[in-house]
Amino acid sequence: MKLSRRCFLSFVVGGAAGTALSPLPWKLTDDLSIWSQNWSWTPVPPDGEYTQVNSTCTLCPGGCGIGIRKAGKRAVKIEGLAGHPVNDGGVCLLGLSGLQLLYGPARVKTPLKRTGKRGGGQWQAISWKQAIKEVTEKLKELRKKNQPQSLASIGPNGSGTVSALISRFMKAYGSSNDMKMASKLDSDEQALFLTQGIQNGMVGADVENADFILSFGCAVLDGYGSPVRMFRANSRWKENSATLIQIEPRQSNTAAKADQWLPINPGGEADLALAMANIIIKENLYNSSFVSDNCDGLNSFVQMLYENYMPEDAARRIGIDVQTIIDLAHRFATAARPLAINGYGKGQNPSNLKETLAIHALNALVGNIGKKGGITGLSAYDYIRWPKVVTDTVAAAGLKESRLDGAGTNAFPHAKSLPNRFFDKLSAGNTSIQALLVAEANPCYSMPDTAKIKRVFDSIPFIVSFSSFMDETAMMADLILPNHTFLERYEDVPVKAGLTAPIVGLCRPAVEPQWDTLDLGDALIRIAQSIGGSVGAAFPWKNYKTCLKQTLADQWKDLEKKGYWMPSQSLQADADSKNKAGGKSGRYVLMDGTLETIYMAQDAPLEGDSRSYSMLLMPYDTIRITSLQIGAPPFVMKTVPDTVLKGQDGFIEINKKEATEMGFKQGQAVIVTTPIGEARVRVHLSSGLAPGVIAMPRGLGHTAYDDYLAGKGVNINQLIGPVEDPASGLDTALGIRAKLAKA
Amino acid sequence: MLPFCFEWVYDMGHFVFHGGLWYALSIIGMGMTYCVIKSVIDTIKGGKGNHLH
Amino acid sequence: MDSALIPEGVKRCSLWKFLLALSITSGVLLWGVIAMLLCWIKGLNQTNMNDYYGFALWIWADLAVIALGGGAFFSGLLKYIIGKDELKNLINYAVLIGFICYSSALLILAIDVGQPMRSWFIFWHANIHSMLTEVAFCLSCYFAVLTIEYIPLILENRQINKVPFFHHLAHNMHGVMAIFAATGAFLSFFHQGSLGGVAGVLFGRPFAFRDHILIWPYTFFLFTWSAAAFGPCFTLFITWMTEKITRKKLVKDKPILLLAKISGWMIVTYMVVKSIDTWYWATHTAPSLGFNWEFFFKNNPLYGKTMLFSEIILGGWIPGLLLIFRPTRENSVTRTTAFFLGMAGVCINRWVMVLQTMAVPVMSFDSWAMYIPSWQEVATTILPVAYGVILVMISYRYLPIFPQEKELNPIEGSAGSVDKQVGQTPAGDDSPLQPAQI
Amino acid sequence: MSGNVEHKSDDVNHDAKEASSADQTSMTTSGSGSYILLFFLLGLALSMVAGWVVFPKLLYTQKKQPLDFNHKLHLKEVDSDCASCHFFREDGTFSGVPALEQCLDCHYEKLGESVEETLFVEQYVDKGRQVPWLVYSRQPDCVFFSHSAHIYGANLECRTCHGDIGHSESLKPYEENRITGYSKNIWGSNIAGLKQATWDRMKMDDCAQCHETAGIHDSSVQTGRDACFVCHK
Amino acid sequence: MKQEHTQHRSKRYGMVIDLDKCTGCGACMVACFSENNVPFKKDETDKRLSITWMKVYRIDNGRDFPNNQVCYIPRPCQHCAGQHEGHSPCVSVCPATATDYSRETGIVSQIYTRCFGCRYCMGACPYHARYFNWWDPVWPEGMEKYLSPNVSPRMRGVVEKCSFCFHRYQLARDKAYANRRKDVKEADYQTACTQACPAGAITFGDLNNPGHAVHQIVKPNDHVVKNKAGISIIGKSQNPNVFRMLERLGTNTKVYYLSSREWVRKAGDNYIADEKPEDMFAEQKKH
Repeated sequence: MKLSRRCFLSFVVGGAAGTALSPLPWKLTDDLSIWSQNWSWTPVPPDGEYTQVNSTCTLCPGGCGIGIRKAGKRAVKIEGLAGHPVNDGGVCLLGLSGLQLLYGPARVKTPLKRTGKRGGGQWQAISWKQAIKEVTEKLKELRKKNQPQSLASIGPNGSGTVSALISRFMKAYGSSNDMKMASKLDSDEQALFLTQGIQNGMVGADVENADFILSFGCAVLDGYGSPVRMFRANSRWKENSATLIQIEPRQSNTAAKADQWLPINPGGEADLALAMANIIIKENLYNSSFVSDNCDGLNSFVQMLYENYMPEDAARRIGIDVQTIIDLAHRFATAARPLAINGYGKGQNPSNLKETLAIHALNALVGNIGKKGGITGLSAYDYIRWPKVVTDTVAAAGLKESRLDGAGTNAFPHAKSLPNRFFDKLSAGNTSIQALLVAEANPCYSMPDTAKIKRVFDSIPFIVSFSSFMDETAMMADLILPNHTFLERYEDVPVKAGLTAPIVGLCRPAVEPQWDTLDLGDALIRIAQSIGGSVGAAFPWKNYKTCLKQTLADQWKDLEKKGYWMPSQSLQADADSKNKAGGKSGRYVLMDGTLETIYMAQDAPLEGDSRSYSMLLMPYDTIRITSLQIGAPPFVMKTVPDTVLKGQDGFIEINKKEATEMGFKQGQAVIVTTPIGEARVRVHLSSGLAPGVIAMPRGLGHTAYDDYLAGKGVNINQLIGPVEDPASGLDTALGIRAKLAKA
Repeated sequence: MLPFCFEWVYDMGHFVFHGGLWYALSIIGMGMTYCVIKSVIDTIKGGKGNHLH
Repeated sequence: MDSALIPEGVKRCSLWKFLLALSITSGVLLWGVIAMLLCWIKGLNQTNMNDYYGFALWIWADLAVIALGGGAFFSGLLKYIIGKDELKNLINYAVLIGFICYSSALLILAIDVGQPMRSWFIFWHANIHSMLTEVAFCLSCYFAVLTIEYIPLILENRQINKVPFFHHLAHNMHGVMAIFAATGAFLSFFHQGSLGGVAGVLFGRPFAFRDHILIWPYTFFLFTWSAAAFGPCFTLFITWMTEKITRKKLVKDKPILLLAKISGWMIVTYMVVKSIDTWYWATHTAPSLGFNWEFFFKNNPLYGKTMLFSEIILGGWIPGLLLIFRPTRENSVTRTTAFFLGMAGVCINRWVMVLQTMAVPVMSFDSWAMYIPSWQEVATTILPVAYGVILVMISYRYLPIFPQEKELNPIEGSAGSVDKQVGQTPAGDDSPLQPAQI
Repeated sequence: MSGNVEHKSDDVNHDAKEASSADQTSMTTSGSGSYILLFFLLGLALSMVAGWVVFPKLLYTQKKQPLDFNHKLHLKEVDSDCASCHFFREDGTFSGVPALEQCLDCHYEKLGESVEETLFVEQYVDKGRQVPWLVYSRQPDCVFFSHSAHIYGANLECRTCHGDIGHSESLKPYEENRITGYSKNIWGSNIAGLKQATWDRMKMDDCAQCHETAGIHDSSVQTGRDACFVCHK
Repeated sequence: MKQEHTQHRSKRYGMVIDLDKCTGCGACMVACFSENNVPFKKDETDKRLSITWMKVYRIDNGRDFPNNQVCYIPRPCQHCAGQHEGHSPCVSVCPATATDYSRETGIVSQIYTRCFGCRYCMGACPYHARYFNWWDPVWPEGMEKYLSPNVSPRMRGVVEKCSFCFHRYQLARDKAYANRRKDVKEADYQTACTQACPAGAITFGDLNNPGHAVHQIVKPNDHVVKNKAGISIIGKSQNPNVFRMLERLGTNTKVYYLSSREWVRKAGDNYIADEKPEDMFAEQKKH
């Protein structure tokens, strides 16, 4: 007993000594240390040759040049393209997070067919062959019933080949219900036609060279126009000591960085601009040579101003004192290169036509049309010259039916597409739409009164979405035919976002398609060809890339090499002259009959009565949250401040003093109620907001996409309804009356 | 900790700090070794240890 | 049943009572262990610490237990080096408390680091400029010393002591204990100090930052001093509690009063220095870095001037004075109050040096950061307390911790009567007090 | 211990008991002494064998390379040494183990009739699959190694770190450390970590040793040697 | 002296951020996230648990509507030199030498595999520039494909921070070697935030190199000056509009800020009562 215990102990001691003298403990420690430093579940990114693919970003209308850095076959980083005419190396946070969209969990990875209830999120993966077949069958059926006009489409507000292919498809198919999402470009286009007779026009603003910039609510530093270009312009203003004056009720980023922030009552932009015009003319500060040489209708314009826009009255309406307006008018008129720009926020929503005209008029008065540091009416150089669509009888009959939204009719002669009216009609009980194609748009999220839009979607029997991502609209679809993302496809990107010269960028694949997706163009071509007949004949291309190459013809090589193409001046002049309506060439109309009606019209009132809704709720745009059809990727969400979003709760901004008077504390939960709906939010007490105004960001409150975005905050479109601008027919709601109560 | 560690530098700081460490460790180590060895010897001798405490 | 293990000549409660108390405490311990495992397996996201509070409750608990455990090194220093032999009646318990405190501190540190498996890098890849390295060196060495000091106590258990080798080992270790104690005191001086240095060297944190003597900021010396001053308070307070719970006098008044007196003088001298330091910091250091001292005690829900008052006056000067004046020292109520206040004072000091340092905004546009620990943090902080109680219970029951116990509580009859005694107060238990059996 | 009188008498008692038991054991001591030594040596020997022989066998698992590559043969066929396949790119980065595309420069059609060639063509070339080479010199992800700095900058030869693999006719098995997942070549074939040649080990200390010899070792404030970011990422 | 010798040949990479131009758009933050494999969680709204090597602070002048003024301050790691070069608040306290200061570049490094997560450095950093991996980083399935091979992804339980995109310096050096150049060109080594900033507000380069733009803007003082409190200030800017954050503490950062607004410059540091930034060196100026 004793012996064995002692021997055992001695054995153990010997063993311990031997172990210590062997490499075992030391090597084991070292290896364990290495193991603990390199956990096998921590990803090790594989290395590879570093290459770069130059392309164009299509996540917003800005058209920035991007370089996609690759390691082997993987895209590892997106960077701004140095030397690119739009952004010269700079890039915004959304562009930088593009790879999260490409590789992200919200991708629709294969064609899907709805199996459960609509919107229920139950899908069956199907092949492309079957997907095309299902769409074709449905569409053929409608044509067979001689109802091609019961097909509608909602597409992006763009002018490239993709948008054109959709329109072409609709035309060949025989429906005029070809909707494009509305934006500031629509109101600009109408204003350009009314003042300068330019068709298909776009406003170019030479912001870089201006030295006194009056921004009427434009989110210059939050994604207005081509965002990076605006940032660069701002830096240039700082270098050149130019003055930026921001006019809006909320201290946005732009207001914060502006030299002067002028908070006015919401909707007072036209009043302010016209009151300034009044002063400028009265004090003879306007550019008389330009006005007399180029402008028509000065006298009646002046008369209208004197009757309706005296500074005192305007001051009262917009909530600032007269002297401020007078000073502003003086400074504007006497600046070397003044510039007034308009479009609320990022310009994703159309502006009131009166306001647009007023601000254009302000520019005209200082002779700022087509000049360095001024605004220019450009007509888009249309390089898309496809053979005319030959329609068959079914299509011809269908096309005779008028558009549901009334665009182009007598009521709205200059409007091209009025999606808000389209949905209003359907919501009011019109059941003529039997099938809907949605591409590169997310109306179920981004159009006001989302509950209404969703009801409309519910009532449409057949909906096809071409979305790359499982967004709110795709959720409502019967079939999803997923498009490649912008990093996997070719596309021409004509940039219309306020540039002074037109640029067409080339978006091209940086990586192989990651999933079983198909380019939207290819999908359309295949659908058309499988419908056959005249529809198929209108799409003679083998695939979208061929179509694109043929369309761009001579420019293709240039595009491939440089990544962008700037139509030459002669081409531009050619386009300009073609688009100018007869008799108005080179003239600027300050006033005529049409304009007078617009100027004299009462502003459409905001929804809700001021007695039960004491406050005004305004959406605001911030570059930290994407608000167009693309949902914010995780990196973008990561930059959202905790005064905008905390946990899943969104915040509403309210004037600090006012909130204190109402008994609200920072972060307190409240219920915001509008005539459209209500939502639970938390308050953020702000020193940068006019009393009586409350503000919420656009872009939150998604119900689709992934866990990194869905369910966070409140979609302000649930609370806001459309306000139709009687002059343009466009929805120009800039807010809604609202009230706050403790939750 | 030891002169062949990557971080080791022959300077005052290392002499002082590691000197202190090794000094303490060796006192502890030697003290314990002494106790154990002496106890072993005492045990073998037949446990006639003094108990004058 | 376990009478064979119980030291001779003392009475202990019945085994079932002991086991009941043990299981209740073990329940608390288990709760802490679960929290600890959660932290190890799922990571530190289980805590409410964040990037502003990299150091929080745990580091405070570490600093606090080490300060309170300072009684071990200081009484060791007094007994073995200075030669206050009277303290031999307290030293065992001081060593046990110290051992508990230091092992707890090491355990908490092992939970606190993000990669416990690599924590040995602090030794292997040591950066000697870091106060934390110094802490780690001295802390672990001193823990080794405390273990060495605790081992003979274990070996004196009746049964263990029967083994000749252990008997001799205990004896021999006692023989060289002075050397260990001296080494321990030296080490303790440094790690108590370097724990102070941890805060004092943070020149990016004006609340904690102090000027230096050589490489050591003033907090280095203040921490050592305060641990020496307040550590004995804790030892004495726990002794008092043990006496209350066991309903026995375990240590004679003389060693207690002696240590209380020394502690009192240490506290008072510490408070003089601490007050000067605070004054100098408030009028020189902080303003030179752009801060009005009042800034650190405003605009936040917790850290007001009351905190400063509590630390310096309530938890500093008052216990110090109570302990140096004979009448209040000899009155057990005021004395114990002084111990308690002193402990509270040093805990507040450690708290503010860690958590207020983290809370104070340094960039002009930053804001105060407040923090509430998660249950996992609280549980893992209570874990060592439960562990300590258990170790005290076991040690008290089976080891001759208090040499004077037998003398103070003579048992009528033979040693065999221990078995018969039923209804005794459980040792080290915090269950309701039972009638004393003396 | 205590100064208690009672206690003292206890001890005496105790000692007496102990002495007797000690006497008993001492009878066996001389006999068991040799056994004790024997068991000690047995323990020592067994653990030494376990540590030096068994442990290394258990620590590494042998993996076969997907193809048996003949470096010697290739070296004869190409123009510019190792760099023919393991080349630098224009940006100064190093290509490492060639991708299939590089192999295809020559192997666009089957070259020869060897088994390996057939395997290569059938399994990889025809299927367009990359060859999953097991790289002996693969370092952890935290390591940044600049081949440019060592080849262009320091004019080192490949063999300084990689040894004579360029002249091998056959690929040795890849021995993977079961714990770390890295090749045995990083630690070296000698389990004690001793090295004879510069290429025997590729641990941080080996890098540091060479850097020290080369005299580039003082950019770190903390260590007075190379700053961490020289070799880490 | 050795110090002088190394200073002569060494670089001091640094940054100047023009706060007049900075619009707070957040591109720098995202550029950094995507360049450096920064992880993200489903909820990133608790900013004290959100890893943002580059973080944009929003500060205001504290006045009420309509006199409120706002400025954005991007804050990368400040790469402090401390009282003597390399004595950064964090480097000096790291017990395991996981963070280091390079004399060659002036960059404060962080080695994730060495760090064992004691977080002392985070407590030491007054800029909150250091972040702890409270969670194991998890990328949604498929998203790990975009991870850059140039930056090692971190594991749970370690501290990370801005490295001035040091891997870009490594790549630039590779490029220089390949072109048989000794030196890295200014344009070859630019941080991801600098490159991305749409406003062009960030300038990055070698503060020791008079040819570099950053040097020309900052005009750092070659001599170490002492402020009123006796704290050594290395590389004090001689541009009146340039300031550093918490310069008074003697952290001696290499990230400079430029603002034409006085209240912004004053917000960079703490001042008691009626102190003014220009008072800090009053005595020096007299000499």
